[in-house]
Amino acid sequence: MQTLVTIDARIHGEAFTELPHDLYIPPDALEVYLEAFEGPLDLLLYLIRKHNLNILDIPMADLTRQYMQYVEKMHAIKLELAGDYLLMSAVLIEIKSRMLLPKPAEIESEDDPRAELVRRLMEYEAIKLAAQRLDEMPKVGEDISVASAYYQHMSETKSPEVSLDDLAEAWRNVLKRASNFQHHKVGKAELSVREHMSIILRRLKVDNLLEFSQLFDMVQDGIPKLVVCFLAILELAREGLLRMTQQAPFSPIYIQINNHE
Amino acid sequence: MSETKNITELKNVLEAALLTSHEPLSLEDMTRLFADRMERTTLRMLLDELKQDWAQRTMELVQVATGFRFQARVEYATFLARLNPEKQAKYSRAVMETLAIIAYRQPVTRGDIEEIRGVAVNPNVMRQLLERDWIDVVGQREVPGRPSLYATTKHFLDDLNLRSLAELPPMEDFTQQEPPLNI
Amino acid sequence: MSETKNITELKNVLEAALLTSHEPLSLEDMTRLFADRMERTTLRMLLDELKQDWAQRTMELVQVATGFRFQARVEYATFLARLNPEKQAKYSRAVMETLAIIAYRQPVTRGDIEEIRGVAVNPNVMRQLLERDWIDVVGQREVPGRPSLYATTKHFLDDLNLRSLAELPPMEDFTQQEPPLNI
Repeated sequence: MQTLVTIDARIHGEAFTELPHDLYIPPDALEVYLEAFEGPLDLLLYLIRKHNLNILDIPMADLTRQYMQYVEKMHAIKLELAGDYLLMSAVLIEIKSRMLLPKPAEIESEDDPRAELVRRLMEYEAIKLAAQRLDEMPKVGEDISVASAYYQHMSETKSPEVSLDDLAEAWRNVLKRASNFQHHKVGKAELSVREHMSIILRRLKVDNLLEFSQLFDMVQDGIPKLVVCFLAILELAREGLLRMTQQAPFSPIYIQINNHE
Repeated sequence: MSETKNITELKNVLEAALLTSHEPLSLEDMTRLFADRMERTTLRMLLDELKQDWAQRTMELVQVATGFRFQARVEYATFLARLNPEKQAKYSRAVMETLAIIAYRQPVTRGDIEEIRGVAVNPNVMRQLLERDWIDVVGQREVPGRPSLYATTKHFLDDLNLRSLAELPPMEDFTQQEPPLNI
Repeated sequence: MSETKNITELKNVLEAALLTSHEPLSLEDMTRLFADRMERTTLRMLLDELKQDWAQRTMELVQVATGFRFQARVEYATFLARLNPEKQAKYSRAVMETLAIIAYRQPVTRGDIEEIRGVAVNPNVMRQLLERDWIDVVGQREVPGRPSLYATTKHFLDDLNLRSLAELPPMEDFTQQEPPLNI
C-alpha cells in the first residue's frame, strides 16, 4: 500500500517527491492582499467596484464602515499603516458627518460633500486604467524587436575644428618662443599687405607678366586697398620676390616673378 | 558628380542604414548619408517606396517620434521572445501609474503625482523611469521650493512605437461618462 | 503540432531574428527560436537558402566566430560612416603654429617657418595643411633651391569665417610683454 501514496512524478528524469516552493501559499494572505493596494484611493475604488456601485452615487455610510474595517485589519496584523490611509479615513468620516447634517433646501449639487471625493476617484480610476493600457502596449525590448544588423564601422574622420582663438593661441606661443621676434613686428595693416602679397603672387603664377596698373582696380577698390596693394608690391620687390621693369620713362611698368637669370 | 545613379541604389543605401542603425534615423540623419544634396521630398518618396518594397516581408518600416526604423513584424514576436528568456522585469503598478500620470498630465511635479495617486511617491519609482530615459525634468514650477516638472521623453514615444503623445490611447476612453450627480 | 508550415516561414523567422539581434546568433540560439525540434542539418540548409536569397541585396549573411549575422555589404560602408563621423582629432601644436606663421607672415617658405619656430618642419605638418586646402604654394623664392612660398587660401578664410586676413586678431596684442604675474 505504501507505493500508492508515493507521488509518482518525474521531472528531468528525477523523481519528484516534494512540493515545489512556489506553490507555497503564505498563511497571512491578507497582508499580501492589502499590500496589493496602491493606496487609499485604490482601496476605495476596490470597495466600490466590488459591490458594483455607481461611483457617483457612493453610499457613504457603508463605504466608510468597510474602509474602517480594512484599516483596522491592517492595524491588527501590524501592517505599517501609511498616513495616507488614516487621512482618507478622516476625509470619509467628515463627508459622512456633513451628509448627516440637515441640508438647507437651496444648496446645489456642487456642494455635495462627496463631489471632491468622486472627482478624485474618477481621476484616479482613469489613470489606473491608462497605466494598464500603457503596460499592455507593445514596447521595444519586450515585444518589439528593432533592426540592428551589423556593419563594418569605417570612420570618416572629420577634420579638426580650428577657431580663431586656437590660431591666436598658437601664434602667441610662437611669439613667446621667438627671441628674435622684435624685427618681425608686424601690425594689423601689414597683415593685409601680406595677404595682398599672396594674392599678387597667385596672379603672377597664372599670368607670368602683368602690367603694374592691372594690379589695381581703380573703380572697385577704395583708397586704403590701393595703398595696401602698392605696399604689397613694394614689399615683394624688397624681398626679391618680383622684378619690375620699365623700358622708358612713362612707359608701362611690368611686373614678373624674379627669376634671377 | 553624382555618386549614386538611380533610385534603386539610393533606396539600398537607405535600407542598409536603417537595417544597421540601433536608433531610429531622422530625415536629417538620412540626408547626411548622401554626399549630394538630397531634398526632403525625394527622401520621403524613397522611404515610401522602401516601405512598399518591404510590405510583404519580415520587417516593417515604421515612423516613430525620433525618426524611421525597421522592426520585426508583430507575428515574429513570439519566436524572437524565445531568444531572450530572461524577460525584462515588469514594472510595478506604482511605476506604471506614475508614468501614466506624467504621460497624460505632463508637465507635472511630484506633488501633482501624489495628489492624483493619493500616496507618497517613492523616489525609487522616479529613478526607474529616469534611468529608462522615459521621463526627464523639463523645468521647475515657480512656487516655493521650485519643484521639478517632469515630462515624458521622445525615447518613451519611440519605445512605445508612437510618433507623438497624441497617439496615446485617449484618456476619455477610461473615464466613465459623467452622469448628473444622483443625490 | 507544427507551428510553422513551410520553408519560407522558417526562413522568415530566421531572417527576423538575425536582422534584429545585436550579437551573432549561434546555431544553438537559432534552434531555440522554434518550439518544434529543429535539426542542425535543416537549420544549416535554411541558412544556406537565406544567404542565397540575400545574395543580390544590401546585407550579407556571414558566419563569424560566435555565429551568424547579417552585415551591410562593404560598398555601403562609406555611406554609413557619414552617419557617425568619428570624433574629430585636434591638430598638433606643430600644425597650429605652422598655420599661424603662414597666416600672419605669408608668403613664407619652410625655411622661414623653421627659423621662427626654431625647429625643423615635419613634412607631415605641411601635408595636413595642404590636404585641408588651407594653405597652398603661391610661388618660389628666387634663392638657391627655389623654396616654395606658402600662403593661406580663400578656403581657410571661409572655414574660419573671415572675409580677409585683416580680420585675424591683430598681432600687436601679443607683441607687448605680458606683465609678470604678481603673486
